[in-house]
Amino acid sequence: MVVARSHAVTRENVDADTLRTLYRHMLRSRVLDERMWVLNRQGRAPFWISGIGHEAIQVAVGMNMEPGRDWLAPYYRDLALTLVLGMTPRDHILSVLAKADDPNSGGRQMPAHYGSRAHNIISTGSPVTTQLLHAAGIALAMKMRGEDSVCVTSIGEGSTSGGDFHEALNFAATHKLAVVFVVENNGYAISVPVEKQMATPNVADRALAYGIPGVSVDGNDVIACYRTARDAVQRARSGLGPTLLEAKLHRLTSHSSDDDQRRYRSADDLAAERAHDCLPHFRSMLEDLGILAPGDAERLRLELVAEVDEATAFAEQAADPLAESALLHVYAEDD
Amino acid sequence: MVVARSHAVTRENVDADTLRTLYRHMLRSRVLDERMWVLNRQGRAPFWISGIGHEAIQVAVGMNMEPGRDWLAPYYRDLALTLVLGMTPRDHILSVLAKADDPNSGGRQMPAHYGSRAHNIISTGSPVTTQLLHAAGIALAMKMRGEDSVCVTSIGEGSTSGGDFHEALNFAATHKLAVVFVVENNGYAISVPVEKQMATPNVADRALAYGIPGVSVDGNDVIACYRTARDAVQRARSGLGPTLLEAKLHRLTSHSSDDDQRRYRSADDLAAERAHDCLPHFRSMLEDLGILAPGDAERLRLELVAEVDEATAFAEQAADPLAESALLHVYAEDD
Amino acid sequence: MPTKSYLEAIREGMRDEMRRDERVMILGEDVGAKGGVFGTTEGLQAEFGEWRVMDSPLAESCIVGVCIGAALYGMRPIAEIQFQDFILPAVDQIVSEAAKMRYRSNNDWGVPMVLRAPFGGGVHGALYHSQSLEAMFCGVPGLKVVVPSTPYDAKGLLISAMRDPDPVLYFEHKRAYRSIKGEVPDEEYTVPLGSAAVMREGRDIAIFSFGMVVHMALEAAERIAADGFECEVVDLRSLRPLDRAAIVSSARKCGKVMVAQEANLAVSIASEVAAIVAEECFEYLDAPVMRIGGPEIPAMPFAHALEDFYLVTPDKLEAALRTLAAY
Amino acid sequence: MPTKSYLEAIREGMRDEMRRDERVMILGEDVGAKGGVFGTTEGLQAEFGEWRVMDSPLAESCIVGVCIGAALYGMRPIAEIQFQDFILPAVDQIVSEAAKMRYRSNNDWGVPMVLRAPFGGGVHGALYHSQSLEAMFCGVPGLKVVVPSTPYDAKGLLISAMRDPDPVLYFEHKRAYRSIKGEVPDEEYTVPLGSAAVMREGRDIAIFSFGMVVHMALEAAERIAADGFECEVVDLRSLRPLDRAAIVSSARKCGKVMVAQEANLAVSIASEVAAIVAEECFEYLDAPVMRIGGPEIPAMPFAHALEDFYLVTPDKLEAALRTLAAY
Ligand SMILES: Cc1ncc(C[n+]2csc(CCOP(=O)(O)OP(=O)(O)O)c2C)c(N)n1
Ligand SMILES: Cc1ncc(C[n+]2csc(CCOP(=O)(O)OP(=O)(O)O)c2C)c(N)n1
Ligand SMILES: [Mg+2]
Ligand SMILES: [Mg+2]
Repeated sequence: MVVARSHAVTRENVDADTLRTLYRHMLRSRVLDERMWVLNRQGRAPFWISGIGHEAIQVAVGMNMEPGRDWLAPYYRDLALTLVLGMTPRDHILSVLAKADDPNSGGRQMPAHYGSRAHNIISTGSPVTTQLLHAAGIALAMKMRGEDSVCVTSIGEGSTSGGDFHEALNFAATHKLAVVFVVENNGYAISVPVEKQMATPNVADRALAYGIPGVSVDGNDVIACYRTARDAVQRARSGLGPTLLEAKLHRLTSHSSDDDQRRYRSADDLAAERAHDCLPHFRSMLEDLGILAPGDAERLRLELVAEVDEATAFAEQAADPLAESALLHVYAEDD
Repeated sequence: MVVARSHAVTRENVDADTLRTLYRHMLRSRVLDERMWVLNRQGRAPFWISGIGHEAIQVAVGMNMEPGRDWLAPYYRDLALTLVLGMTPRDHILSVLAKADDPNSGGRQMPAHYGSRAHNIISTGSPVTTQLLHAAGIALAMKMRGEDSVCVTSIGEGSTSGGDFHEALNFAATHKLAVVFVVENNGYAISVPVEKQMATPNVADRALAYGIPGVSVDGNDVIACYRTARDAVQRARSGLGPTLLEAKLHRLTSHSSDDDQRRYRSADDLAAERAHDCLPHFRSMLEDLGILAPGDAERLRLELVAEVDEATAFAEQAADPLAESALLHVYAEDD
Repeated sequence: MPTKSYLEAIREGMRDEMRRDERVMILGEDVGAKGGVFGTTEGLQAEFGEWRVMDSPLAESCIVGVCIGAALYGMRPIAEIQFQDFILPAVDQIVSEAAKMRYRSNNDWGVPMVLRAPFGGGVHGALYHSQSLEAMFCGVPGLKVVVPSTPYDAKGLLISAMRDPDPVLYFEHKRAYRSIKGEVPDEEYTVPLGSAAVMREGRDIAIFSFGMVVHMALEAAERIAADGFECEVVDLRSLRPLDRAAIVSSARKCGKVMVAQEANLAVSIASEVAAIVAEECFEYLDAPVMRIGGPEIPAMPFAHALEDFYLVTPDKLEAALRTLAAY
Repeated sequence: MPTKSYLEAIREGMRDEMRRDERVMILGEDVGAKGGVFGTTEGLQAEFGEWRVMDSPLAESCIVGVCIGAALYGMRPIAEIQFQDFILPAVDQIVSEAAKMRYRSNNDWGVPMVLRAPFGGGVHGALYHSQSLEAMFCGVPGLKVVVPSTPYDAKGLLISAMRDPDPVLYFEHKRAYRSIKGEVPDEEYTVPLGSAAVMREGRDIAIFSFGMVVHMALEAAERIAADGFECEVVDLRSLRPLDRAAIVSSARKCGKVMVAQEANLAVSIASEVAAIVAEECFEYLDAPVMRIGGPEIPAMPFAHALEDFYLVTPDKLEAALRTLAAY
């Protein structure tokens, strides 16, 4: 188990353009995510489950993937990751409002159940952990075809307790498949703290069981995330097999719009966590480095809010699915 | 991961009586097991699945358990272990002949599906790996009651690829339960070699994922097995939590009476393996040390054969289950 | 008698039995500090401690397998599955292990375990928080399956389940939790497993259902009673075993039979009830058996219009009853 | 036409399709050097290599989950489960994932996968190598389920399954492997999914069955034909979807209906067929529907006498047919 942290040397390895792009992606996801909460509180969206606090690792991973070539088997917090791969605020607001043109599921699934063939993002359901085996199968097919594409899959730390986690890592390791297993460790599975989930301090330790590298990275440090993700993706692409990449971060919201974490976490704990938000931390760093000029961040924010406003307006006018369309697409013959 | 091997010092730690008892148990199981094959080849028993080659670790573990206090969740190769805990050749020949008085299942299950409430051996079915979770549950109940009993469970190396393995070790480790997980690693799951099963050289490495000790021992070396089992049981009993104990050994028969391993293994490989048989190795050692006098081993063998002869005769005369009894014991109300 | 919600009745059943029998324990995701995602176990960890009300890892096979082991050792565990949809990773432990333990050991071992799980839709839970998967278990010998529709039965059946020597699956309709209220004695009492309940007597059409659909059937029955058709509404309550005698008796008496459920119909409880009627009531029937349930689609979608399309409603039942009455 | 065994027909179906379509691959326990525990994949690894015919780890959820992923990427995987009894750890991947992928993605993704598993008893396989678990899957929208009873159908249905864009469970009766032989063309051909086959025409009693029981039904039908009762024997072949039109047509024609299967009856294929008949044939029936199957016990025991007690046989069917004929 290796602990990766960004430091001056690393920063120099990532150019200013990349840093700006990372920041833009993180902020874009944050702005959209905040809008989702607003739509939920306004009663316009019955459900939301958020990626706020998880953006750094997602953007870092996404920026190291090749769209159109690499594949993703995501989980429900991966809003930022899907955006980096090319999905749009429109796509996701269509989904949160359960509109017919929602590309994830046509309004059939809960929001944040991502999927888009156009972006090589496989469809995800609600049962956790199953997608890791799909990622192994995708990478098996890539290998059988002699391709050097990579399949990324992600999961929460709680979900690594399920049997499919073990079966997937074992299979991918045994056949040296090009999978990057990303664990977004926010310390909680709904209300269950990680200490009741497992006995080891790091999910990355679980890699040792499979003879693959396990890396634990500070998920609030986007540069460390970027570098670690780059290594893992490169390792996979060059045929060296899977990596278990854990990012330690914070779920800066309740589990979902149906949850109230104040019921099971102290106010102090929640306040302390807020201080670790990856986004302001990264913004100050970029401003200190002069990569963002004064006012840049705010301009960017306004631009992104405008995009989300437009997407909201678009989605609100979009059509609902027709009742009888519920019967379609059980089997391919339906078409 | 610790590799344990017996050596002179160790031998001195195990007294002569214990060594003789270990040998007797191993030979008793071997004699009975060989009889099962004979009954199968004679067409009197439709099925047998053998523990030949697995005796050393089983006897070593069994001798470190306290009958009447510790519990066992076994698997189908554990003939020797059940004998150490008090089951008898009669019990098992009744089972292989599917007799009504078979204490394992009343002739309902295949042979080698062990179980006996009288001996704290829980009933085992055919689906592999499930019993590890039962062991965790038993140990949880022991802990909740404040007892310092231990639950041993065993499994083949192939079966450690199943999700229940992960879920059981994770749960037992998280709650520091008194479980000893014994892996009888014979290198094959039916025809599938361990290299196609997992990427690590030792199953014991899997312990690292759970923050518990993993020990790999030469399963042909009964003294090393004994010492290692003693440590693991003591550790569990004293509240320090589970151990993953792997014994590397050989399946000196085909997978079962329905299999012919010559179809997937070379003659050389099979011959080489025979040379590692734990039993003659242990016998020579005991004879060299003067713990067995010349002729002792052969006298013992004849005595055990006589016991098995008697058990065979007894079981053959026992009643078959009545057809209508098939309807009994679906639910407790049946009684 | 005091009035309580379906959810309160469930919680009270667990609490009372845990006070009475210290072997009873609960293992499940978020059952501790959070009190479950619906609040069914609220306050129980505070009263009984972290061991008897234990947050499990996120692993359903673990929840059930550990409970089986604890039951073998003499505990009386309640395994809580957060949503019935997530029972599927535990199917091997339920069907291969819990259901077969007594039989395969020739009565040497038994698994006195209750598995609780909320099921059913109409709460915008979409494909994986709305399913009615009971059919998958009601064909499995060795299991018992109950579904209460009223707070009274919720408590009484749960206490029976906790005292039963064999594994009982106890499925709670999540839409009933707060919407269904009724009289529930403060004292302990049991409702026997294996028996149906006639909720409304009638002579024209026998309606068999369970869970939330019972309430819809009662409403639809009231509506057509205005036109002189008297329905007998039977709450099956116990889905395994089915109360064959009660089914046959109401079906023969009425001569017309409707079976209504939320799940899709193929190979379901409705199929089994219809088959029993076809076997046993041939000489008494005045019309074809009618089955009402969800469409043959994988599950209930999220969007309002799609969810409504899926669900059985009093309106749909009423229309079907009128067709059947007119046959 | 050459005569082949049921097992040879299955192997030939896989081999031919693997030669024709390089996307087809097999993943399962012992499918490689050993050729499967029954020999169904014998020789295939030698011909197609270790990747296309791959020994999986001992993990059924892995087998199915990996095949789903490969199918999403464009392969045409065959997942082999060594015994149908061991499909249970994979139920979540089958029911939550494979079955719902197309629906939940609004037709964006599909899972063209075949899952093969041997089922059924009469081979001294005891509780866990004899079960008939089809009912668990035949109520699941998104899945297709087929069970061939003849070598001809075994090959033809398997080729159809491999070419189908959706997940197909293909259940093989293990007792048929070597005992059932029949004519099988060397060429490729398909038998459509979703259609039943009339194996014997008759006008008095319609017998619906599948798998090995079809052969017993044919034998029992021959025996009572001697006394002038002509049974129509229908091999359902496709258990999801059932061929409703074929069921209704034979049931209406005969007026008396028997459904016979190896599994226990509660919430089973027999229930569904009986329910369809009860819905659609009310005005044509001359007798109660009769269901014949295994007893309501967890599974088939090992001891001869117990296994025989469990199994449906031509004798048992004949006796039941005589009762039904006399009604
Ligand atoms: C198999 C399964 N069991 C239970 C659930 C209910 N559930 C949804 S999310 C969740 C917690 C997941 O925690 P974690 O894996 O840590 O991810 P996080 O939400 O913290 O990102 C649970 C229990 C589920 N979706 N699937
Ligand atoms: C869940 C499940 N899948 C498949 C099988 C069939 N099966 C029985 S034993 C076995 C191999 C077990 O190998 P291993 O765990 O190494 O134990 P060994 O037999 O070598 O002692 C298999 C595949 C089974 N019993 N259970
Ligand atoms: Mg988490
Ligand atoms: Mg092995």
